Amino acid sequence: MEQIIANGLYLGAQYALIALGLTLIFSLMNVLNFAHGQMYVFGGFVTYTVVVQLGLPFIVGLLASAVILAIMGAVIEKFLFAPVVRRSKRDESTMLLAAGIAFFLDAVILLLFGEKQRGVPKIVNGVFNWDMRIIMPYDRILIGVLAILLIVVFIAFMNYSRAGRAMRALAQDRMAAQLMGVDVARYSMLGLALGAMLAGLVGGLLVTITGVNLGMGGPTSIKAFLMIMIGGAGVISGAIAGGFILGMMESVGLTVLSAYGDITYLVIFATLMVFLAVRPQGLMGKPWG
Amino acid sequence: MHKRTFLKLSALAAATVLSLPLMAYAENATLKIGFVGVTSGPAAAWGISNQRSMEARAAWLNELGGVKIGDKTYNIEIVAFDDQKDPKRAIAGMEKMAQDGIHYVVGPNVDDGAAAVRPAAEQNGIMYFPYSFPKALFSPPASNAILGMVANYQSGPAIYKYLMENKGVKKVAFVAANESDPLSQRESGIAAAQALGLDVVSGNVTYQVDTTDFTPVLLPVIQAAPDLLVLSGVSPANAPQLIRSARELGYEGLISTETAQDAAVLQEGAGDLAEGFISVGGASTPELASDTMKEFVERYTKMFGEYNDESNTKVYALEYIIETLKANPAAIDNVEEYKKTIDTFEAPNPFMKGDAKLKYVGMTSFGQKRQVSVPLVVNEYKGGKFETLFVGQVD
Amino acid sequence: MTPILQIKNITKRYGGLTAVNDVSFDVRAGEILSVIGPNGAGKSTLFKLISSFVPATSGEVLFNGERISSLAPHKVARMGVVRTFQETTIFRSMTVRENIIVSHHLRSKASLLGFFLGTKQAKEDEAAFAASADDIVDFLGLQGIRNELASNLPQGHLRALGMAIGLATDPKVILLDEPFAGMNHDETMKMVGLVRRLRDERGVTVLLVEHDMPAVMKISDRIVCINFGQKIAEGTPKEIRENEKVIEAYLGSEDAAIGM
Amino acid sequence: MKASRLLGFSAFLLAVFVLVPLFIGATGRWDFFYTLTSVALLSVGAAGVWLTFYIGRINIGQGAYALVGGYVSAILVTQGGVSFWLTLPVAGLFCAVISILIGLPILRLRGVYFAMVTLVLTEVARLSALALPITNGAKGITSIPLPGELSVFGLTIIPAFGSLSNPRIGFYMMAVVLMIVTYLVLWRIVNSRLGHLCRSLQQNEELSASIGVNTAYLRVLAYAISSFFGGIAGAMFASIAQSIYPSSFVVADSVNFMLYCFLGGLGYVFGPMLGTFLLYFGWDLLSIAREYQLLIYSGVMILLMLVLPNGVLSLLDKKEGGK
Repeated sequence: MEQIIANGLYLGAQYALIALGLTLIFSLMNVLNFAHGQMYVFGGFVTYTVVVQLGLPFIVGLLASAVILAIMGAVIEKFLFAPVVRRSKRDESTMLLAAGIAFFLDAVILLLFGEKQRGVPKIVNGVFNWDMRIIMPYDRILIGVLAILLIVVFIAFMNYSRAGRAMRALAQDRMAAQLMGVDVARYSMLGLALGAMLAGLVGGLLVTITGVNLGMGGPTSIKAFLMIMIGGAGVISGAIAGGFILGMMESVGLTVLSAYGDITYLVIFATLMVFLAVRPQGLMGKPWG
Repeated sequence: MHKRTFLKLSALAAATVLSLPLMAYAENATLKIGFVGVTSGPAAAWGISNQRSMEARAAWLNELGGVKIGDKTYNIEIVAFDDQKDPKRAIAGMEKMAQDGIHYVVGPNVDDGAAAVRPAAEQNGIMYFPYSFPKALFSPPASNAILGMVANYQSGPAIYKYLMENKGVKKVAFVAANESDPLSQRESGIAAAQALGLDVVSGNVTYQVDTTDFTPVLLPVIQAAPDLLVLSGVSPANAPQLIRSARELGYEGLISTETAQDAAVLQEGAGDLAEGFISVGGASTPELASDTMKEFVERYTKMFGEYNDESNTKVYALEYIIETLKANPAAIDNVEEYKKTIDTFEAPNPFMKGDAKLKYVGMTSFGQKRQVSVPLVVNEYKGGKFETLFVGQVD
Repeated sequence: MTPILQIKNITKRYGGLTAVNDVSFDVRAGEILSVIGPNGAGKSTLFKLISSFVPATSGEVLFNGERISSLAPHKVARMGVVRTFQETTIFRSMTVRENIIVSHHLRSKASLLGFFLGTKQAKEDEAAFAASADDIVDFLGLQGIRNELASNLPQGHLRALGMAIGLATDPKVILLDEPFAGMNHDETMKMVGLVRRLRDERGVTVLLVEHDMPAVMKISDRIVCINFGQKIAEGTPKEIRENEKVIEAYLGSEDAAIGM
Repeated sequence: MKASRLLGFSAFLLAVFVLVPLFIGATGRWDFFYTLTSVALLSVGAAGVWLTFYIGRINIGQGAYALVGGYVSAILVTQGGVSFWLTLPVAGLFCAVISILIGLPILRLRGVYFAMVTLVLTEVARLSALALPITNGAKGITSIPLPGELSVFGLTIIPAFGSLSNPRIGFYMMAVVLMIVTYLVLWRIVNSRLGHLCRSLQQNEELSASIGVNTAYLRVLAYAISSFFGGIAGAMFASIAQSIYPSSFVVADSVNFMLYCFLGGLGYVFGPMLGTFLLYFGWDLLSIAREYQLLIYSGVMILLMLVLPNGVLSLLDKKEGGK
């Protein structure tokens, strides 16, 4: 039992961090960022390159991932999303753009980093073992704690910094924020940069544990979509809740349903569908986003 | 600005395409061999290692002056098609091969693609070498597919038997991704284990291929306390993570798989925890590799920057095609001739030390010879490299 | 004669909050009745309750003696009780005429399959809709903007278009949501005339929810005033003007509308 | 107007039934038959997605119905010995019925919420196909016979495909006929009252209800028609590949269907057809770019979106709406 909860918490922390970036982008631009998973993968590869190929410390790799992804996010917003949002008749049109960016990043990742699974060797050795009740390797604990720390920093940033507050105002009511004098273009760009940076940071963190390969992007995006749907799209607390809930669902589901094996994920997904049909706004979202 | 980047890229691409024929030696005719498989997206690793091993070998043969088939000398050209792991695309790829006048195609890499291209291959007179195991593809009435490697229902029993006898394995557990290929392989693996009298203590735990934390997946499996954990049809991306999670959960038994793996990937992903991991590989371990194999690995590494151990098993299909055509030049544009040659064909295996032979097998499994005979090399991961555990034969 | 619309003890609670509390009144056929009240008095909730866009917690709404609360909105519309929305609620990417034609849906005799196949009945229907739409365009004086895209219209025209959409459904009772909001004096007077003609020439009973006191006083046959979700007064404009509770309600709130 | 439309339609028929086969015969590009067959069938599925867009819903679940349709046809043919030609409409109807059951609850959702649920639906369909006994699980259904003869009162309308010297042409003709019928239906829907009501739904559901439109019914109706298209497209594919696997239609396919609609243009009936053609054919043509294929493909896609955010067909109305 303790093990299941510990697993769920660890999974939840990393999921929540991915979902945060996605929900931030969604709330600011009403764009479902199909390329989020690819950004995460890109971040992982950057850290890998810096740490394994260049032999620099892990923290440098993480910082490199954060910076490169932030720049990538800003560029994507400024030169791609902003013009398309301005000129298209329907909001959804950005989905094609986002999907195109996802494919493009896939191609770039393949060309730059190759097709192989990559991994950064363990940064901490050893396994925490509490009387066989909770078994958790130290590096996982470290990454889990780092993830939670990042979440806390992010929330603090959104609540107490000027930029964070401006972005929240923007997310709540674009029109009103504009009237209040918030520089919409600037903060949209900052928001996407921040969202992409978070994705890159998670990639950098997880590359030491799960490794990274170019196939992880698409499925990661979809999982992140699920999380923000569970919690409520565009709501920060919702993204965190969604991340932890999906983590717990997988952890509990896999244990409870393991006797039935093959249907575990079928049950998880079917439950999600029913949940969303009954409560479309998720746990904490506004109806209809 | 974007337009300019785009133009640059297109120019680059066009240049690449145009320069390819120039590299070929002008005096020889060209023999095109096809490859239809996945070289982009999530499963790109499978197809890319495949395509590259073919390209590396072809470039080498061409450098040596080409291949003499009958009284003509050919340069080998590899025509590749990316099917994106989509069976519908794979059919298009097969049609494209037919369009290019190609009769010998390596791929596809997965079950659904291999099944889907069958009608197209048969209608167009193409022999193809899929890396997928369903017996229906290779058993009569089907006759155009040749299994390019050792199937898991052949390697599985051999591995389990060896481990039973040498390591005292009694209880075995299986985990598989919830996708067609791994699940089919798990099913035949369980059947084989039971036939050997092993106790299957866990056989229905599955995982999504995009899993980032395997601890919850493996927890119930480890609790069943097996002596041997079989990772059915595991992809090279998932293998290190599974191994690592199992070890971190305190599992001390053996771990094995029937698919090919890459040592570097295991090293990076699982480090020391991968020690003793058992997988099926080609013939590039030092004990077995011939000089040709060693040179192949060198050339591959030079051409593409980094070798992939998965290519060991995948270098064979091209070799078989070329050698069989040499044995019967009439088959060059007639697969019926090729089929006739299959039953009697035999040639030395250049990639292995000793007097190993290239020949077609599969009578036991398929009732006809529709499988290439490659050594069943079972490897053990030790200190960042593979070592040969034992070598078997498939008939 | 039974009233065309009866609102009986209708109540709506959101969680612990009571938005509308036990309100009852009747609407007589052929009259113009206005519901007034200060900001946040529960007017718009009441409006949604009557048009059955939100379900009532208790109480009911009867149309010609038949219960319509808790029916699906399109069924209420089908019976002849039709609401209009504030100006943003139109079909934005259709022209004015298309807006009106599509809103004739309730009058179609052919089935959807009939329309798909283009049966004789369907063609007759379409012709009839087109004619009626032109009729409505003329009635509301929208000739000049007939083929204008709705999203390009100025506010005043949007209001008229909203009314045209309502008219197209051939309603017995039309519910107007703040028809004068944001209008200047001239526009308001024009709208007042329009609403009158709606009743006089088309025989439609009008129930409107409004803020603008002078306009309401001018147009209404009777007025219902609510505050804090409760009905505090009902009567002719004259009675309402002199009603202590109403004056108190408006003075108590910061609503400046009463003075204008 | 009417005459020019008729002329255009005849020209299209001439092109697909006569010119394309002639062109292929002349150039010897026989592989185009399958490519064009795919385009035709995928555009049938995309037509369905487009219709759900038309009522204002983003549908990323068409792959699920294509998969279900493929399985229904495959199971009926292999286990029930039913003629393929009968299974084709049955597959469509089966999908329509399922979509009604699923649609009733989920069609109340809007925007990304609906999109996400349909995305999950695709994965649910795949996992169900893996888990259910009737689908033969992971092993899929293989060796499905080619379509047999279709005859009415002893008169052969379609010959058995197995007897054709080149079944590719048979499938091509069949796929094109399906595509033309689908788009005629779609065109008729959009230009009849049904389409006007769908548009009213897309633009404002509350208002639509208040003018007396049974919005719930209309949504489910549109979704059922959409799923019907998905089902028959899937059934045809299963027949061409003579096999079906749980992974025959996956999330990527669902996303592609949606992209075809976007690229062609959401405001144009023939948008999804053009979008399918451009994206699918484009990928094939780009195979000469080898490892840069995906890079160029996605680059062009992004570029198109930048230049024509409302779809390629918005080129047509550039003149009037120049603001």
